[in-house]
This record gives sequence, C-alpha cells and structure tokens, in this order.
Amino acid sequence: MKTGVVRFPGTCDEVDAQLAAAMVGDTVILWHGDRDLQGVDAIIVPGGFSYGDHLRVGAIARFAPMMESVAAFARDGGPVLGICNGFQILCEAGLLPGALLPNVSLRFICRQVDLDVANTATAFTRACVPGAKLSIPIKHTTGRYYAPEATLDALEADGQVILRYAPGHNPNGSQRDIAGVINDRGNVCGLMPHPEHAVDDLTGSSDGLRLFESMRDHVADASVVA
Amino acid sequence: MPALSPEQSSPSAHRALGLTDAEFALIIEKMGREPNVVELAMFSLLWSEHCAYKHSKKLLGLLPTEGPKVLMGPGENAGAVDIGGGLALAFKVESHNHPSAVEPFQGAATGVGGILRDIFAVGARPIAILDSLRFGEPTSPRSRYLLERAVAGIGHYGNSIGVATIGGEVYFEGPYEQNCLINAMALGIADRDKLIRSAAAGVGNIVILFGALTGRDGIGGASVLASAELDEADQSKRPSVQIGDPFEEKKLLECSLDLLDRELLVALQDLGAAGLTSSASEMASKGEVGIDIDVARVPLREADMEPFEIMVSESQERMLCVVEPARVDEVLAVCAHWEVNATAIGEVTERRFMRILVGDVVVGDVAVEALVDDCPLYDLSPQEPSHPIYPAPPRTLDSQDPQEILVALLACANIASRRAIFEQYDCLVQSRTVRRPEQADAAVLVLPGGSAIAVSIDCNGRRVACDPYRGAIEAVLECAANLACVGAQPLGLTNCLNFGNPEKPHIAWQLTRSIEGLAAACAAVGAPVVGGNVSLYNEGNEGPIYPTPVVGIVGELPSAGGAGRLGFAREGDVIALVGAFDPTLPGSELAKLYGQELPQGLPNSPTLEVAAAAIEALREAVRAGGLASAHDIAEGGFGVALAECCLASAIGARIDCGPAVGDGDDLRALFGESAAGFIVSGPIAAIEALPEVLAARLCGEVGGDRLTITVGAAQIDVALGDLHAAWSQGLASATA
Amino acid sequence: MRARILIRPKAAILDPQGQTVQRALAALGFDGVANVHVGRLIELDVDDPAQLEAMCETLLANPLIEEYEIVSDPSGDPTTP
Amino acid sequence: MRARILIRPKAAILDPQGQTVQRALAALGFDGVANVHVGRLIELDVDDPAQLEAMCETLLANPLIEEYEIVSDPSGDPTTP
Ligand SMILES: Nc1ncnc2c1ncn2[C@@H]1O[C@H](COP(=O)(O)OP(=O)(O)O)[C@@H](O)[C@H]1O
Ligand SMILES: [Mg+2]
Repeated sequence: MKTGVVRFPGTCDEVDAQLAAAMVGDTVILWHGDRDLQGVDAIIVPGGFSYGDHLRVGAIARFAPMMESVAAFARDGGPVLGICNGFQILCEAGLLPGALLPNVSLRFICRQVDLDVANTATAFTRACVPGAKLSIPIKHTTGRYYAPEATLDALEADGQVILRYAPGHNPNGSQRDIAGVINDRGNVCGLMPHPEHAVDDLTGSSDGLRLFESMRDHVADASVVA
Repeated sequence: MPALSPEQSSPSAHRALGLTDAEFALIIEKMGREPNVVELAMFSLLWSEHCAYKHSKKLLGLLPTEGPKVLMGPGENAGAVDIGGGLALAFKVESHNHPSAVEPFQGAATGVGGILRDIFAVGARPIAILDSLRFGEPTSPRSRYLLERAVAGIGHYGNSIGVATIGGEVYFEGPYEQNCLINAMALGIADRDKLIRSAAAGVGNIVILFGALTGRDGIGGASVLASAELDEADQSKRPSVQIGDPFEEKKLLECSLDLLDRELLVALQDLGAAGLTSSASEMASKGEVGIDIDVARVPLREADMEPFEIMVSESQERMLCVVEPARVDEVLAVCAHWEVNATAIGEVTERRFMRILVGDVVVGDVAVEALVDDCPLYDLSPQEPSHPIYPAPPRTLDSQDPQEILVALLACANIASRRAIFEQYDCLVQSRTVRRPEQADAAVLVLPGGSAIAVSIDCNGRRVACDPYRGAIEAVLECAANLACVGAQPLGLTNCLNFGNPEKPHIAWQLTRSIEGLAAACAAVGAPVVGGNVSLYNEGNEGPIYPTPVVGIVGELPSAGGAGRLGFAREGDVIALVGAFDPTLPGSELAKLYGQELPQGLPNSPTLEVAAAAIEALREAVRAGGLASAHDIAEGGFGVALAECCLASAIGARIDCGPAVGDGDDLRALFGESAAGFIVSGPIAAIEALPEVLAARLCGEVGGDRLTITVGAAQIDVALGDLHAAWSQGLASATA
Repeated sequence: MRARILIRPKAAILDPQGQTVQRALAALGFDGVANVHVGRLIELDVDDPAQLEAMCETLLANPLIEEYEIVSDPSGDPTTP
Repeated sequence: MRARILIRPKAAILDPQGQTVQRALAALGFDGVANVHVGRLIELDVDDPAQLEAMCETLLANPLIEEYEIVSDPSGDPTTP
C-alpha cells in the first residue's frame, strides 16, 4: 500500500502520520498546491493548524488544489483518513457530515483517552476485535463533534459512528461521545484522536496502529477484488 | 552619494532611551560627532542591558563553557552539544518577562516564537519546548489572570507550530506578584556538520530579509524619536505590543531549514529584540565586515514608517540571511514555495560600518565596533544585605499534625499537580516523547537509532533568596538529579538569570553569588554552560523578585526504553531512601506555609561534591535497569516525594522508618528539604545491589491504596483518593 | 466600499464562549446581562459588494453551524463611541 | 435591550487572521478585496446599556491591542440578509 499524506501550510503532524503509515507500507507527501496523487492507494489528511486555524478550522485548506484531487479520489471509493485538523477539513469540504466546534472548556487539551470501537466492520477499524478499547491521545481546541440530531440518528443507525470516547473520557463535549465517523459509503473517515501518535509502546501506546493496519488490509482486499 | 541626513534628536532623547549622559558622551566620542536619530536609536538598542549585558558580562565569564561534547558555546543564537550519531542538539532558554507582564498571552507566545527562532537560526529543527514560570500567589486575581493567559499563549504558539512542549516548572511566590517571569527553553536537532553560524562573510554578498512584514511592533520606547508631526498623529499608530503569528513562523521555520538544506546560505540570523539593528550589526561584527541596509526596500505593514522605526521594529517572525549574489534567485524561489516574503535589503561591505540608506540617501553610518563592542561594561558593587530584604510569606497553615501537613503541602500551589497547565500543551507531536509530564522527573525524547535525550528546567527562587550561592547550586543539583532519575548524564546547561536591579548593592550581591554558585555546580555535575540569557531590573513597587537563576540541563541516555519513571510500579517492590539527603526545614515549602521568615543562608549539606557523587551513582543505578522507579526529593521533602511516587501510578505504600532518625525532629525528617535525596523502588535484589555511596535505607513496601508512613513518633495513614483530591485540585482550582 | 460581515453561532448550538463571557460578566458585578453570544466580525474593502454573499457562502461562514449577516454600508450604523 | 459589540484589532496591530482570509479570498477568485480584518462580535441582552462601556474596558476587549465599538440598538442597522 502506498499512502499519501497531505501537507498544507501550517500542517504539523504530517511527519508523524508518515511514520505511522510507513509501518504498514510506503508513503509520500502530497503538497497542497499540487494535484497529482502519485498513484497512492490511500490518503491521510493529517493534523495540525492548516492556515493557522484562521477564520475557522479547516475552512481554508479545503480549497487547496490537492483537496480537489482528494475529493475525486474519495468519490472513486479510495480510502481517506482525516485526523484532527484533517477531520475538520473533511467536514468543511463536505466529505463527512457534521462540524467540529470549540471544546466546551474552550481550551486546548492534550490527553490520553480511552476509545470504544463502535464498529469493527469498516476500512478503518477492521483490524480491531469487536468491543475493542483503544488508548490514543487527543490534542485539540476545536474537537466537539456536532451534527443535527436527525443526522446523528442516521449516522448511528448506519454504523457510521465508528469511535466513541469511553464513558468519562469525552474531553470536548462531543455529541453522543462521538470521536470518529465515516461517510455513508464507508471510505472516508474522520476522527479527533491521533492514532499516528499511538503506534509505539515506547511513546505511550501502539493501539493506533490498528487503524493503519485496517487501511492496509482494506486496500489489499480491494486490489484483489479489482 | 548625498551626505548624511543631519536630522538630530532632542538633547535629552538619549535619557528617554535608557542611555546615561556618560554613555551618550562616549557615543559622541566614538563617532566623532553627534549621532542622528537613526544612529541614536541603534545605539540605544545595542547599548541596552538586553543586548550589551553591561552589568553581567564580566560575571558570566566565571561560568565553565568547555566540555568534550560542546559544539557551540555561548555567543551564537543557541548553544549546541554532540549527541552522537552525527547529530547535534541545540538549546537555549530565554526570558520574556516584561512583555508578558503587559500582555501575558502575546508576551508568552512571542517568547516561545523568539526562542524557537534562535534554534532554527543555527540550522536545527526545533523538537521541544519547556517553560519556566513565576507568578504571585494564586490567591491574587492578577496572578491567576497572568497564569491563565501566559499558559494559553505558550500553548497557542507551541501547539500551532508543531513543537512539543514537554516540561517546565511554575512557582507562586509573593515577590513575583508585580513582575512575573516567563522563561521559555527550546531544543532542536541538526546534523552536526550542518550547524550554521551567524557571521556575515563575503564582501558583495547580499543580505535578505524574509518572513513577516515590518510594522511598528515593540517600538514603544523608541517613539520619543518620532518626528513631531507623526507624534501628533493618532496614538494607535504607535503600538508597542508584539503579536505572535505561529502560522507565519511555521512557514519561516520550514523555509529556513529548506534553504540550509540546499546549502544556499552563507549566514543566518533571527530578528529578536532590537530587530534589524541588532541582527545585522551582530552578523557584521562576527564576520568582521560592514553591512549596508536600504530601509526603503524593507517590506512594511504600514506605509509611513520612519527609517529609525524600521531599524528598531521588533515585528516577529522575521529572519535575516546572507547569500552569494549568484544564489539570490534560488533563495527567493525557495521562499516563494513556502509562501514566505523575501526581499534583498542590503549588501555586505568591506568597510566595517553599518550604513543605513533610504534609496541612495545615507541616513545612518556607524562603525560596527562602536555599536557592538564599545558599550561600557560595569563592575557591580555587591554587598550582602544585613537584614532580610523579603517579607515573610503569609502564614497559611497552623496544624502540626503530619497527615494534615502532607495534605496541605500536596494542595499548595508550588507542589500541586501541574496537569491543568501541561494538558494545554501538545507534548507528543514529532513522536519522540518517551516520558511526558508527571511520568518522570525529566522529560525524555527518543532519537533516531534508539538512544535518547532528557531535559529538565529548575530553580527554586525562594531558596536562592535565602542563600544565592547555595540556592543556585541547588538549582543545578535539582536539574541534574531529575536527569539522573531517568538515567541521563548531563551534556550541557543553559540558564536564564532573572534578577532585580543590579545597580543596587544587594541585588548585585545576589547576582554575583548566584553566578559563583552556578559556576561551581556546573563544574561539579559536568554540565558546561552553552548559552543563556539575562533578565535584570525585575522589580515591582514592593521590591525585587526573588533571585531566579533558571537552569535547564540536557543529558543523554543510552536507551530510550530504559528511561526511569517516578511512580511506584508493582505491589511488593521495596522502597528505599537513597542519596545524600540531609533535610532541614528553614527555607522549605513547609516553612513557607508556616509563614516563617526566610533564613539568611542555607546549610552547605550535602556538600556539592557529595551531592554530585550521589547523583552520578543514582544515574548509574537507573541505567543498570534493576529499579522500578526513581524520584528525587524536592519541595515538601520525603513525605511529599513518597506521595508523588504513589500518585503517579495510583499505587499505595507502607513506609516505616523505624525509631526517630537523627535529632528526632520528625517534621524535619518528613518535610525538610535538601539536595540529592531520592526515593527508589524495585525488587529487593536491585536495592541491595545499590552502591555504598547511595547509602540506601530500606524503608517500606509498595502496595495497597493507602499511604502509611511511620517516622519516629509521626504517623500518617491516608487513602490515596484523599491525597489525589488535594493534589489534583490544588492548581486546577486556581486555573479554572 | 467598506463592508462588514457578522457571523454568529446558530441559535440552537451550544455556545460555551457566550456562556463563559456571561458568567465572567456576572462575576464582575455586571447585573442584568443575558443571552450572551460570541461570534466573528469580518470587515473588508470590496469593489463589488454583490460578491459578499458568495464569499460568505463559500468561505466566510459554515452554514451548518453559523449564520451570517452582511452590513454593506457600516458607516450608516447608529453607534455610540 | 439587545446590544452588539464589535471588537477589532487596532489599526496598526498585526492581524494574521485578516491577512490569511484576504489571501484566501484572492485565491478563490474574489477580486478587489483589501484591508480584511477579523475581529469578534459579542451580542447580549443588557438591562442597563450604560454599563456596556465598562464591560468592554474591563473584560470584553483588550484595550492594548483591540478597539471596540458599541452598537446599542443593532436592529436599526441597514442590513442585507
Ligand atoms: N509550566 C509547566 N509547563 C509544562 N510542564 C510543566 C510545567 N510545570 C510543571 N510541569 C511538568 O509537571 C511535572 C511536575 O512538575 P514539578 O512538580 O515542577 O516537577 P519537579 O519537582 O520534578 O521539578 C513535570 O513533568 C514538569 O515538567
Ligand atoms: Mg524538579
């Protein structure tokens, strides 16, 4: 698998995302101003502060030329993982439902949290055992997941809520403890926790690796089918 | 070329700019004429305490700066040490006290921005930040406001730029009420042979300014030089608050490293305090050349800036580089790729003058040497005060009951959990953080190849106030002890000397004795000083701050996986008190809670040599790998350190020190403070294997969910939950 | 022409910033304050004010969570200094 | 009474947000846009509008770097929806 990691001005976690993705395949940086996806099999829109978080998180990055290619890739069913700022960007771009609002505390919070995997039958969680709990850090100021109630009902009914903060671990006031969602087609995922910061026990946890392994397995299966 | 513009400043302008009449006379002598407005502005900056170190330079010469691992010592933007594998570690601490007292969010944020630029100015990629903060008591609304905004500002900058803030320290003491301290330390790594220096070289080379536009930031003081007509204009045109833009700095950082990687630069320098003036003159001075700068080419945020304003502007997120003429286009192209403004604004000249032009009109022409080297250095007149110069802290505790004391200490602002602060910082980005806050006494970062570095920053200003010599020694010992607890050996040290007005004899004495103490301690623990910063005149209406020589030490450890932890790990492990612990109560945190007067002098025990030997032995013991935990005993003494070992991993302990120790003063044994004491835990075999110099005293066992302590007649038996409540709420309530 | 755009959180969505400001005002002794909301103010010079709505729709506001109001001639405001 | 407070960065103070938004608008093809500034909008119900200025001075604005404008009867604005 070859994973492309998108880099905008102000992106911070692209190196971490690359290191994590490199544990399951090859990686390449996708520059925001380019359009060429360089034949990648999967895309990560990583965390950070694209365009300084100015105006509204993710609002400006979504217009980058590279995001047009990312959107086309997603339309073709390619797997796209948005982490933190990446999640915010994918929501702004309309590739995922909902939006991220300021944490109820209004503060930046960096904390290891427990997550419940709510759906293990997705391209991003298939390497998790059902009922799995993951210990993964969060770090953000704007991570409160919001969508209208009807949308939330539909997401839940559809298995599109794939990660929830474990009871007592919701750091930001997200509705229904939602930490990560997928689109209705299941190939675009956004989550506020940082799996790329949890791929080595030496630095705290390796639970985040499950997400990258899931993407690798998904891509491997897809190529067999194709 | 037209003659120098004659515009003169008013006769007393130099005083408003902080120059004495004698200094002004010396300037006239060196120049052979009166300086004009532009020149006077430049002198006022470079001859300031901040740039010229006029009251500290002679003393700083006492500090040891040589060591086998030192690659770059004091004098460059940051010092650097060899960390093996072809890598260099650059680091430095710097203060931003006065701007933060005015506007804590922006002051602290730009403090972080400034120290990061120092790191990438030497070609290193910043990998970590630490902060060292001092405020008045959190009972004061102003202190709480400063704390909240400063922490938010540090987080805003560090988080946004993608550099992990991995540690720090914060103390709350009355003397910082008016004059808070905001010190920030940064670390970066570079290929050893790619470190770059700041000396401009090569006559005919081009000087390029890149980064943010230049505005009227930070020129409050110099605005006395503005021509009358502008002075009458809207005052809002005279901002002095610098605003930090981490987004711009992130681009600037990537751009600078890219330029260096492509080997396009002859020299690189950040623009910090004193802006273009100091960065250009210092580059010229180091390179023994001159520089011409055309201020008309400097891209401005506001159109109507005067030449002197451009030269002294402290607008953030700017860098200056020297480039061979043939590479200029390439440099500009790299900057464009990163969306960073870049403009050629000048040229390296043979004649060693700083020449300031507007187009082809010369508006300033000063010998580089006069600007950079000729500022007079002053001898201090130190005198030990005959009576205490700080008021006794207010009494906040009456109880003599050991258990009540322990709970009160855990809840007090100087000891309570710092979680409410450090959770506002990204401690993870770049995936190197092996020990984060509260996991160990020092932060640990893994390096490519599996080895690691550790870093800690420390200074208990109250103890320095009690005894500037011993207090400074203790700051170094504490830092080295923190490193030892993770198994790290010091490589180098940086420091930030935060003091009051050195022209006062007792402050001069504090400064002199502290530097002497630092010098002795650096030699003893094997940590050469590779850089630092001095911040003087930290005084409020009620007097000077506590003398605060903040010390940051970086060290190395052979294996990241072997890094020590502070928390007890396993039921059944035995606990030992080790080291050279020799506690006393005067000057301790408990003495503060009791409202006791600061003692005049601290005991010289353990001696520096004994303490250093204990610290070294502990480091080797941690490296040997048998211990499950190691924690140094600091504020609050043995009792508090035990509680911290329990709270770090939510496991209890049973401690029985047997019959009364020493003089039978149980409170002294429990809560007295000294350097070089440690609590370790592990299997009995590991404890028994400790060398004699550590004088291990077995004192208990890990287990359960209570902390029970028997020391002589003193009894403590408290549920961890109660300890946790006190400890976790102590500061959270102050920051809520 | 100078234009002003007011962007505010949608009414039904929790606005912790507004609540925090409201609590802080009460704590400072300002009584009789309610319904505090914090939004964004964007001011700009624009040659063609007809573009403002498109700017808001595409970039400046997120209609899922925000509503916007365009004040194309702010100098006409009844203001107190 | 409903009141509106406009808080903007002082004229000469660096406004990184404004700069970013201006560049983004240009990149999206909105021409003829200049002098973009991003500030804050605070709206509240207040019994005694005479208090508004004190609120701004003590809490709502940071007078070192921001200026504020009180619009005590915002419904009088000439607005386009
Ligand atoms: N201002 C701060 N910023 C970031 N981390 C901090 C700060 N203050 C304390 N910490 C972290 O919290 C932990 C405990 O701090 P402290 O009690 O000062 O430790 P120590 O007693 O070892 O000096 C350490 O990991 C330290 O790095
Ligand atoms: Mg310490």
